[in-house]
Amino acid sequence: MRKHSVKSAAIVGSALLVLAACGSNKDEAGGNNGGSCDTSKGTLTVGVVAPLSGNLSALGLGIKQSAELAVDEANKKCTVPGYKLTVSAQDDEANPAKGAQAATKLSTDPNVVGVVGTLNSSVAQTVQPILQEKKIVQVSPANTSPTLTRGAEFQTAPKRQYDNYFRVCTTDDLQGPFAANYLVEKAGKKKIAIITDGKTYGEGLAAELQKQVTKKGGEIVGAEKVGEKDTDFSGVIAKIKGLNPEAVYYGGEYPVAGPLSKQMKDAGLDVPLMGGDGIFDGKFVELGGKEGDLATSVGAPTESLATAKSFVEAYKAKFGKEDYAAYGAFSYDSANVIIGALAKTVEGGAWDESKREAMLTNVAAYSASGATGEVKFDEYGDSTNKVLTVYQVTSSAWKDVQTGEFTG
Amino acid sequence: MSTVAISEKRSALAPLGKPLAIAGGVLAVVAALLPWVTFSLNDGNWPDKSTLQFFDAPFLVTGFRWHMLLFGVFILVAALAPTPSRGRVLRALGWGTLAVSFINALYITIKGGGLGAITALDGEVAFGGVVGVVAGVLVILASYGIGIEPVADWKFKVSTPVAYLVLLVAFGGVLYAVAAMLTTGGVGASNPYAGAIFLSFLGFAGGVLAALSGVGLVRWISALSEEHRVFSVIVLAACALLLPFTDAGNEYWMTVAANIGIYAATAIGLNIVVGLAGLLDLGYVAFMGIGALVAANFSGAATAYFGFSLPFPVAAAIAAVVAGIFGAIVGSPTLRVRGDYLAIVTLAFGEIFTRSAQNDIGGFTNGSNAIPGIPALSLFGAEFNRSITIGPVKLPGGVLYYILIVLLVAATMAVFANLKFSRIGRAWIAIREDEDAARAMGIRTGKMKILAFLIGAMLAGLAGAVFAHKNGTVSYESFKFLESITLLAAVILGGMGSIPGAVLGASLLFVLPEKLRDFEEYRLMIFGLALILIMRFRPVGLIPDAHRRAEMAEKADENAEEAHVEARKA
Amino acid sequence: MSVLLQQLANGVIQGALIALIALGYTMVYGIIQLINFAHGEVFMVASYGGLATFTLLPDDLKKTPAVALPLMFVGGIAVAVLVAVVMERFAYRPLRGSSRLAPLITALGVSVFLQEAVRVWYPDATSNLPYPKVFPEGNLSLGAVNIPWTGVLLIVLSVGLSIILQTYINKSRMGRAMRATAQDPDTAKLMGVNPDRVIVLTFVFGAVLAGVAGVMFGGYLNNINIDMGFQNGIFAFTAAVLGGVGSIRGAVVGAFIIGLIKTLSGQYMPGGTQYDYVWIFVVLILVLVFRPQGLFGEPERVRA
Amino acid sequence: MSTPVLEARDVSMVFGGLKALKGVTLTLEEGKIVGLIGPNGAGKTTFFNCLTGLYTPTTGQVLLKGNVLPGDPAKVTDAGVARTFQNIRLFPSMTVLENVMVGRHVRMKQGPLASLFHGPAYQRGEKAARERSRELLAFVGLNGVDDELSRNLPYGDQRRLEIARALATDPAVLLLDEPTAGMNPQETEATQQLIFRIRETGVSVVVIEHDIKFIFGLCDSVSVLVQGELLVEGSPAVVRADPRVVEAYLGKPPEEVQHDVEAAKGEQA
Repeated sequence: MRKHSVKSAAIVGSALLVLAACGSNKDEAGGNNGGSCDTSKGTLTVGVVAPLSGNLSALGLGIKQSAELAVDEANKKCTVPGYKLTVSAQDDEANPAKGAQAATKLSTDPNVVGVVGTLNSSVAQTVQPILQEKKIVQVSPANTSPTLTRGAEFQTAPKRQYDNYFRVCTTDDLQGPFAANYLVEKAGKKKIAIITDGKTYGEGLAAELQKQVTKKGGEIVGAEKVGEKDTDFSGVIAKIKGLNPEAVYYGGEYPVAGPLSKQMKDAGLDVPLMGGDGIFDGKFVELGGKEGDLATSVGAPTESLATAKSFVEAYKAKFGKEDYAAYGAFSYDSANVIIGALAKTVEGGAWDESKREAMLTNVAAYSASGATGEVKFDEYGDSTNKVLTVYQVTSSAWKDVQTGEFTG
Repeated sequence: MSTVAISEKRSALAPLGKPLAIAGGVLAVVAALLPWVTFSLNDGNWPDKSTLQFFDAPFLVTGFRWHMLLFGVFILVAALAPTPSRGRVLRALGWGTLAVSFINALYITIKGGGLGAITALDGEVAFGGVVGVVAGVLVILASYGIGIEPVADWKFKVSTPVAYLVLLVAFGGVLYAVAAMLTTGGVGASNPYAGAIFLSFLGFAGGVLAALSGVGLVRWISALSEEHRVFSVIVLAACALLLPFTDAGNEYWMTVAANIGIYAATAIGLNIVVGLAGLLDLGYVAFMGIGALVAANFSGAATAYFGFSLPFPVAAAIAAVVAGIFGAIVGSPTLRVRGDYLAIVTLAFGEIFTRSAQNDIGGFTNGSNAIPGIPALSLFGAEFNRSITIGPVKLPGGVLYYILIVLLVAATMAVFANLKFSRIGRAWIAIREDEDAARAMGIRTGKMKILAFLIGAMLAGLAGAVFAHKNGTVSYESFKFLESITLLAAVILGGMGSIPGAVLGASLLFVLPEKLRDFEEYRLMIFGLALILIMRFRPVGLIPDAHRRAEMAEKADENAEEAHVEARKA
Repeated sequence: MSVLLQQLANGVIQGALIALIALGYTMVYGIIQLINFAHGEVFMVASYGGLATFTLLPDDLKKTPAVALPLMFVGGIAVAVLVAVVMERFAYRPLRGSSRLAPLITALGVSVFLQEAVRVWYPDATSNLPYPKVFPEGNLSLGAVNIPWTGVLLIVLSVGLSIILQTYINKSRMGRAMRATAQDPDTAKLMGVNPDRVIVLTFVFGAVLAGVAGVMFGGYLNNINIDMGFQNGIFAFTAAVLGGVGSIRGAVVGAFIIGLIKTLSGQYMPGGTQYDYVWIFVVLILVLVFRPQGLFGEPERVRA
Repeated sequence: MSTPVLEARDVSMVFGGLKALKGVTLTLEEGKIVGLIGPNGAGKTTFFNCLTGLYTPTTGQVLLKGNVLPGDPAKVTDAGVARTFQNIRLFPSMTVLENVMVGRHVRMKQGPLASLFHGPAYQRGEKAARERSRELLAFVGLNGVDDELSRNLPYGDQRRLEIARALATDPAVLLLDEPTAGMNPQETEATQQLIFRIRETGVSVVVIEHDIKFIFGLCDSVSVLVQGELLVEGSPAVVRADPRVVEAYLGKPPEEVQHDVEAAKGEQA
């Protein structure tokens, strides 16, 4: 509250100064709000498409706010000379049709320079073609389905799907097998049970894991599904328990994974639960994630990355708490990709819609060190950052136990 | 109780009615010319030159201040000229003035950091908002002083050509209002004030509409349009097809309008089941999903079940038939199950559908990966999602979908209307009203109910087929319980059994969220609250079916009578 | 064998939870023929009410389960009752006597509203929240079958409260008034029963049970989320319909059947846990087709 | 002997352990009016429901012109038995004309497709139905109220509308359930005349009524039902004279009986 009034006082003060400088408040030529950067060329917009209402909104809000953080920083640092940047966040309600509408809305605005999003791969499927039509670059912080970049036959005959689509996160076909290797080879768990939440992310991840486990000589003893709104997993656990697995792999996100892990333990199934980056979140432990549970996440451990730490600190300073959720850092990087490419695109010139082509080239050539490690794209638009880390819950916190690249 | 309170207020305010109204009108005009905000806001100027100095450019008044100016003039006219049901008109205008002033002042206050932004506290003078609010309150008080008479009933008849002219002008006005509503606040994502501007515009439009309705014009025109039904429908369809040529004719609004149309067509189908036959269906969107899945599987998309593609009309027909078959199956327990129990059966079916689709049942749904990459429709080589150019006119992308969907909605409306006024429609309504009596009239109620489900599901399946191609992806996530509820709400909000009602309901439920994206966090909450309030204050819906309208009028008469009696007692 | 027994136990516990919610549905439906969709949200709100109570407690009380737990129940029930009474008074009562659909839509609106209100206004409610550990820990082990003590408590509370409720409705003056209103509101009114009071009381009873269920839910499963109301509400309503709407015994039996179907079909039916919901609804539809009034419902008399 | 239009043979109805009807037999000759009387709870309505197909008799049969009636009210109506209800059951938010046109439902043949496309044949059928409905409204004496909502009609008119609606199904037999309940003497008289006129059109009529005077003035034959059993059957004169009837009605002479019945009705309402 206090912060707010200080901020407003600052706004009021600076505005009054500007008005005083003009000598009268009749001056309607606007846009200059007293910042120190030159913003004479106007305002450009970074779009965000993510679920901002409904039950995935925690993840969506993390994406939105992290993008806002990146844009704020860029405005302060005058990253894009001559322009002020804003974020326009559109709710997709995790619904493909709503996502299409949100994307169309952004695509009709000539000042939109790029879009961060989406959370759900299924929504991405409707957003991709709409943005491609207008050659608007899309950088996803969270879509993990390999088909989005490399098509349905992504393993045998990869083919770039949309030249405007990039992502900074890892894909199921890397993360799943990486986890499988760890489970089977390093941890020596041969009998693995799979539980998924039935959504694109978890299903894709689990399917890729399953292939690799079998390849490495492990055994999938059972595959079960829980409802995405379920809270009582006793039935699934009892069933899995009868199969005597040595580990359980969960394809899904932490709101289900945490309680699932706890209920497993309570029911006497005390084997580690492993998941992907969707469960790599402090909340997982809070919600019941037990000692010894495992998760994979993209990039090297945060502690070893100065960029990651500074993101966390800046986020906390801006929003007061660390609710950037699972994809905040990726979203921050995504926004920075767009901003960085934009700076290069408008260097010495002005923005107009015809520059979108150049944006695509500049994003494809983008390379920098972000909050999640190296940010760079391969010929399909996937992140080249194939470094993955396995984390384990130790003393109620995630601790890295293995970092490396998936090599097959 | 409340009537007594009003009558007391009336006695106190009665002599002041006219002076108060005049004062309010003058104040509204003044407010329009006053500055509203003391400085330029963080995101740029509060729109439309609201920091303009006192009186220095009265002809540059635009945006919400133009609305205020109009309100002021209208109020003065209504107060001074002989106006039918003057109190009612003034009340509407007063509320409109209040709403516009309040919304703008509130937004400035919140965004600008306190009351300083709209007063003189910060050294500059900006009293526009305060004066506007006062003006609104004065006019509302004045209206109660004058007294709220019933809506005037215009008796005079006009010749057919004149009637046609009036209808043309009226529907033209509707078209203009719709286009203005869609485009207000800017089309793209750049205007940071879009949400507030839109709300302010709604305040203006609502006030004017209520005033026109109070003066009796709306009732007169709707009576005229019922008299010349065919002409009205043609003009209305023409207006709908003209929308792409207005300011709203851009890709975004074409997409939104097309989606609205798809849901409106579905809602009309649901209206057969709920509004005519009186059967509550809580899983209706599943039929749309089935239609979409069938069309997707025949579309030639990479992950479709069938490796070939069928021409769209054939695929759409199959989609409708398959959805219809499922409709009949779901409806079949109605042979034995009554009323609310049926609702739970439909709900169960909806849940079974989403669950099965999520699990890729039979390989038809591609599970959680959905079926992406459904090709856009095309006709003579023109892809429906591209923009097209006809001579000098460039039409936005998606306009062909829009036209297709307008035709779809028109066709669905025709189906609904024809069925409603037929032997079968009467049987449905009879079942809704009294099932035992309907059976005693020889109506095979079970058969009729299944028929309602079947036809409703077919319409939904057809809409689903268009949906699949329009959106390019079919995922179970588009057909969840909340969508069923939204559809049901559209039917009930618009008015059960009423055809324009379903379209209006669908439009509101899908346009408002689009316009209120600024408030996205509260969207669903507002949706819930709106459902409660509508049921509380207008349970028959916005455009009730003629029969129900009569019902409502009856009730209003009763209320008026009671109020009369009570007043006399007091 | 032990898996079967374990699944039976799991099913019974889930049934006990659903039963507590189902009673609220069945009573309200019995009295005013309204599917009170928002009842599931009352249960959800109660759970958050219990959690809020705990959060507000001073630290030393947080560590004494003997004090904290009862207070959480009080808090949860209080919130549930408040919400239910406000909802009845301002959302449903004005609609009494209007069409059958109007209150149903209102109920859906209340449901969406409550869910969103908690999500927006309760701190961090956008994601699951952990529930405090003030409940008895550990398991009751019967051979190979493990039943958490919270589950045992849930069963005891559920069965106990429904017996008390049944007795109250059968024996007390107010209970008679409720039954009379359910059967014929006009006649009951003539007999001096105040229908408004009876209806409010029905909502209150339902809310108390939902309050108990809400807090126990958190205790048994350690975490709560805003969707729990909808999901369990649907099950509970299904249970009420299965047992015969209006019947207390029916609701309880229906709830246990649903709990058992869910766990057993997940274990033994083709498709496994992917389709456990589907089986619940399939059974429901079959029961309704072959016994439309539900297991314990009165056969519907033809009005003529 | 000619086949009677409607014949109930030895109809019994058991609910749970309760025997509501015990072997009731009733015969209706073509062009006659039969009255059915009996004290409250005698099983009149149950018997009526057996005749209309709402209940299927536990034992026994109901025959229309020698054919067994199906156990479904809709099919019974189709076969030619129409009814009215004791407590009026109109379609309240349909107009008067629409109510009667619903009655024509079973005699119209337009299927879903015709209803969808409104072809010329459909238009003809619809027009015919509308005309027939107007005729019937005129026949029962309801003029100039075609477009009123049926719920807005006065009570007596609602009863007449119900009769018009039943006649619209072109029945061979019309079953009237307390057609004069709640009517004043003038209206009762008018109803009696209406029923006579209905008989003149060739429709046979069964009437349930509490008003014994009305029944005796109206019917060609009267059956008395007491505790589920047929007590007496015969012409009004015979029934009136039968001591068992008097006894069944609380052992009082007919005038007082009627008074009692009226009083009982008042309590019921």
